[in-house]
Amino acid sequence: MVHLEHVNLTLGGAQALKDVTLHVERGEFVFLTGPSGAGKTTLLRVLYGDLKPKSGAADVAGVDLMRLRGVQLPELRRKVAVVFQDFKVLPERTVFENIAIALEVRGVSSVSIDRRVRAVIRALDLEERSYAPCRELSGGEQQRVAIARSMVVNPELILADEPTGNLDSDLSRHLIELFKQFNTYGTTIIMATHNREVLSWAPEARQVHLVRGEIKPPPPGSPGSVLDTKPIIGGSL
Amino acid sequence: MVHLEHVNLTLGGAQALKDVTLHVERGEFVFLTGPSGAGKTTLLRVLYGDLKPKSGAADVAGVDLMRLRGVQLPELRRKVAVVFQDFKVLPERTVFENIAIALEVRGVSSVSIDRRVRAVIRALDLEERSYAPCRELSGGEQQRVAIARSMVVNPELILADEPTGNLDSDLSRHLIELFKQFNTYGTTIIMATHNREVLSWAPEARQVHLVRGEIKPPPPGSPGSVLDTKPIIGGSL
Amino acid sequence: MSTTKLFLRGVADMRRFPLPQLCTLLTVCMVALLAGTGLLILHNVQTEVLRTQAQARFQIYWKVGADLTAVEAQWADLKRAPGIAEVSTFTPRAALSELMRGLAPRTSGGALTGAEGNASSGEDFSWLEGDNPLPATALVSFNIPPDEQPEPWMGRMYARLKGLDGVEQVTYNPTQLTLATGWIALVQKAAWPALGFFALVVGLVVGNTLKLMMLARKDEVEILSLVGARPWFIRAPLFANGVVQGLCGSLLSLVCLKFLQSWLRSVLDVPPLFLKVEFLPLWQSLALVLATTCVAGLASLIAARK
Amino acid sequence: MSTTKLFLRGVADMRRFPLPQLCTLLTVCMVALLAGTGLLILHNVQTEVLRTQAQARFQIYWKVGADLTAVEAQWADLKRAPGIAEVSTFTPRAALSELMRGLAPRTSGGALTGAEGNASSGEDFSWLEGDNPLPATALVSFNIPPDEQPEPWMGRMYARLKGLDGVEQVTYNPTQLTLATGWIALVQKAAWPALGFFALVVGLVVGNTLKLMMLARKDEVEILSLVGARPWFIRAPLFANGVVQGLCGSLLSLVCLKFLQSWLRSVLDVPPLFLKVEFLPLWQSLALVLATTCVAGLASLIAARK
Ligand SMILES: Nc1ncnc2c1ncn2[C@@H]1O[C@H](COP(=O)(O)OP(=O)(O)OP(=O)(O)O)[C@@H](O)[C@H]1O
Ligand SMILES: Nc1ncnc2c1ncn2[C@@H]1O[C@H](COP(=O)(O)OP(=O)(O)OP(=O)(O)O)[C@@H](O)[C@H]1O
Ligand SMILES: [Mg+2]
Ligand SMILES: [Mg+2]
Repeated sequence: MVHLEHVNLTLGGAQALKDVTLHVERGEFVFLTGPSGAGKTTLLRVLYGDLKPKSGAADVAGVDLMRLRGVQLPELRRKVAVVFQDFKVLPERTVFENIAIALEVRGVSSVSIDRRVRAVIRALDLEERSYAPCRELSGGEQQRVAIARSMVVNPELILADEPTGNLDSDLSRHLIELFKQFNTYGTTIIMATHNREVLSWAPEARQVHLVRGEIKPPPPGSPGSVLDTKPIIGGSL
Repeated sequence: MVHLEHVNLTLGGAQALKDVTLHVERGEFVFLTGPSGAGKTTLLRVLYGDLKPKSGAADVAGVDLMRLRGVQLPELRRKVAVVFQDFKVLPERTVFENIAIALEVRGVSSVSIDRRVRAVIRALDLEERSYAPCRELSGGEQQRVAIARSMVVNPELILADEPTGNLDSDLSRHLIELFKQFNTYGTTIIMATHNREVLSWAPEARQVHLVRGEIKPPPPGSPGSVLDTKPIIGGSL
Repeated sequence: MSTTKLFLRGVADMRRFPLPQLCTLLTVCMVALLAGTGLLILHNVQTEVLRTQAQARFQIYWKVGADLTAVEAQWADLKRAPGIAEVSTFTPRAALSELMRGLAPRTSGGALTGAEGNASSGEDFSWLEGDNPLPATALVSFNIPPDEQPEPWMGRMYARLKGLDGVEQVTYNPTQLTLATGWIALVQKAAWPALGFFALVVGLVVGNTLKLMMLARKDEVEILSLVGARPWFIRAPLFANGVVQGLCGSLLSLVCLKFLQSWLRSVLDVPPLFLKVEFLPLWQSLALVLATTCVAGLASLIAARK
Repeated sequence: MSTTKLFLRGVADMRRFPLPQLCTLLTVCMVALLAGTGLLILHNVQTEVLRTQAQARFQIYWKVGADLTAVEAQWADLKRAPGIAEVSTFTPRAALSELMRGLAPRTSGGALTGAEGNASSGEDFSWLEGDNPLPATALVSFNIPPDEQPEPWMGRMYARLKGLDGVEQVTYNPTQLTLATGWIALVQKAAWPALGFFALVVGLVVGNTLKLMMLARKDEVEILSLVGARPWFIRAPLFANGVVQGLCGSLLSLVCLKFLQSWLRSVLDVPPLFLKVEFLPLWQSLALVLATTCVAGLASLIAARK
């Protein structure tokens, strides 16, 4: 699903990604960890075609990111759904509209949109706020809308950037269960997170640890590293 | 410092705060907890004069919120510094400018601005990014800018809304230590948080638990409730 | 989602920034109104000039003391000549009194005012009536046939009139023609820069507004692109917005222009001007609407690209 | 932070949206240019009309056969009379030839064209020279003293001229005055709606742009207010921005207007028009700049409020 080989990237003069090699197979569940400013978001942005690596080879869901051209970008983004760290919901649109938009751009019929949006709204406990504009939502509610928007399209790959930052323990746990469920149906999931609790809820997931743009072995004390049973692929260890 | 008596507030037809009575004395450290959508942000917005209660009595730092008039609002906001859940940094301005702005509006001399801004930038480990525009910062870096902006003005009261949502454990812990330091110098702190770890790092702090706009006793399992030694003031328990 | 649906969504989205939309609509309307006013002036000047240009005036002097009955018979013939537009005839006596009027203080408004002025100041030239040395004269205007070159045609007509019985002299003014040609050249010289200028203003106003509207909505555009929308999905609603702005604005401006024209007519169709300000012909009205709509649509497309 | 500093910050901030700022500047410039063109036309028409209005023309007819030497002495006196603007004198012979020209085909351009036309078609009225019945005449123009009411003053002057030795009749044309007054009324009737319209367009364009600029920067305004900025701290930079826009735009428009005026003069100061298009007087230029700047500043203040 994701194949990065020796990817380098500079942002504003500094090297944001250094020789990153990462392979994620279809159906894997991967946690991306690392201190603040390590390059987690940058790596995810590369994966959804928002940033182009300076060098290396990159392929996501069969799309060659190094040769990405105008028309291919929408194609890539229809296969890959993203939960952004800063949510990126439309403040003036309702919860329903914000979630439906991901289906509308894919040309789904409105009957089907209605059914599918209602289902994710229920799954994320947003039913009460369905028709409220997103600007009137609490932080956690907005985050759930962003998550719902990524889930509603049934993508091949979900990239989730710190999706539990504004959720309490119970909701976070529920969310991880949802992601795991998607995962068992074949969706590949890459989730950046700081939260040690979250890592412990998905012990079967692989942990990829970034430090200053480089993939490193996870620190020994972290739950992920203790529970991680798969070898860390790539990185300069 | 904060005196709310039977405060009620409706937002979009729903009762967002129900009969909230809360007293916080100068120099206290208070955690505001509760599930997503409980009204934590709403309560903080009342405290910095962004929302006006429908009924009840409210007084913050000597300003009567029920009779807040145009000219008093800037006065209130010079005494109360806020860390917003969605950061609210200016994306086009540099880290330095974003922090300095809080001093500029107070008419601080530029020499003094320079000194004080550098100090908080150092305290929050943002030195490397001082002159980068905020749009180029990672989520955690932006959050630290927002925190730095609230600390730099040496306010009487800091309202922090989920300030560790995008920070890893180490940074979160460091932040809580900083807040505790401010607190010992006399700054009152009210912090909304979901993070149980954070609660455990400041065991001496009082926990105020909100559920659907009402103050309730904290759930028995939570670290706050276990460690809280002070009685919960107000609320309809 | 079908293009029609996207367009409808664009129109529906206009409610979201009602004030800027209204402002823009008004601005477009006003700029289109300015362009329309320019066209109106142009059209009316053109009409006036073309009417003048197509006519040739000859002044015919008969011999002094010629037989008035014969001359009057010739006048009657002239009035029936093909292509004739206007004939004014003067007996020697009428000519003298007309001449005296011509010398009286006159404003730039022309002979008509002079005549009025004399009437109002109650002049009386009877004291001049002695031995009248003036000949019978006629002022004849012809419509130049559209398939003829004006200059040679006038030369031939001059020869024909000169050949009439008892005619002493014929004068005509070729510079009048030059003048008309000069006017047209002037109008054309001024028209293109002026219309270009108006188009530039329309483009700038609409483009700038839509660009800023884009800026205010850039989050929305970014998010649409991030969830996989194709460029057209993002641009179609904006394009619809621009087109609707252009269309409504220019239609509204036509309504305003109609009022302006009625007002101008009521103001200008009085002595001494008697200018009948006409409304734009249909094709020009349509061109105005079409041009404004196109400029607005184009500007919105440009504004919608990154 | 001092107000000066805030203003400077506002000006420095203009770099942040360079394209919309440039667009707005151009739009302001163009709308101010339109207003300036309106003023230019108005000013020139007004100058023309005022020149005509302030003068009174009298046509003096001496008795037929009056002694020409005595008459010529009177003419010399007339030329030295106070307030005299122009004297044209005609001996009977000159009058006849002038009169014949007056009857010749003439365009709306006036007597001048007629004269030219005659010259070019090589007319010759010597065949008319018989027993000349015409009197000596003079066409006299006075500047009406500015502290006098025109109508009674003309009546008195009429009586004085009528009383001159050997004068048979004096005519003057009060309607000329009426006409001038009518022109002024017309200009004034049209001027205020037109200028109001221009001001509205300026206001809409600048206001709309700044409003949208505000919309694009509303986060900034919100954050400033949240960290405790007083309203003036937020508005001063925007106000400075608006004022700079208005000032630069209108100054630029004056430069453009100067070019337009030079071009118009080169186009219009040719036969048969001879219109010397003048530039706006200093106070009108300043008024244009001031008005645009004020409207822009005001619009920015309005745009800056919630
Ligand atoms: N557009 C940019 N230009 C320059 N530098 C950038 C840009 N975007 C990010 N950076 C820098 O690159 C580094 C990595 O940023 P990134 O957002 O990937 O961090 P992160 O791992 O997601 O951190 P966090 O956990 O705080 O969100 C940071 O130091 C950041 O300041
Ligand atoms: N402007 C508004 N209009 C209507 N309803 C609102 C508005 N703002 C917030 N709400 C609703 O009020 C409730 C409380 O919101 P609030 O933001 O205070 O929650 P919170 O406790 O901060 O939650 P979170 O932990 O998710 O940030 C939510 O259900 C929210 O949808
Ligand atoms: Mg990040
Ligand atoms: Mg909140």
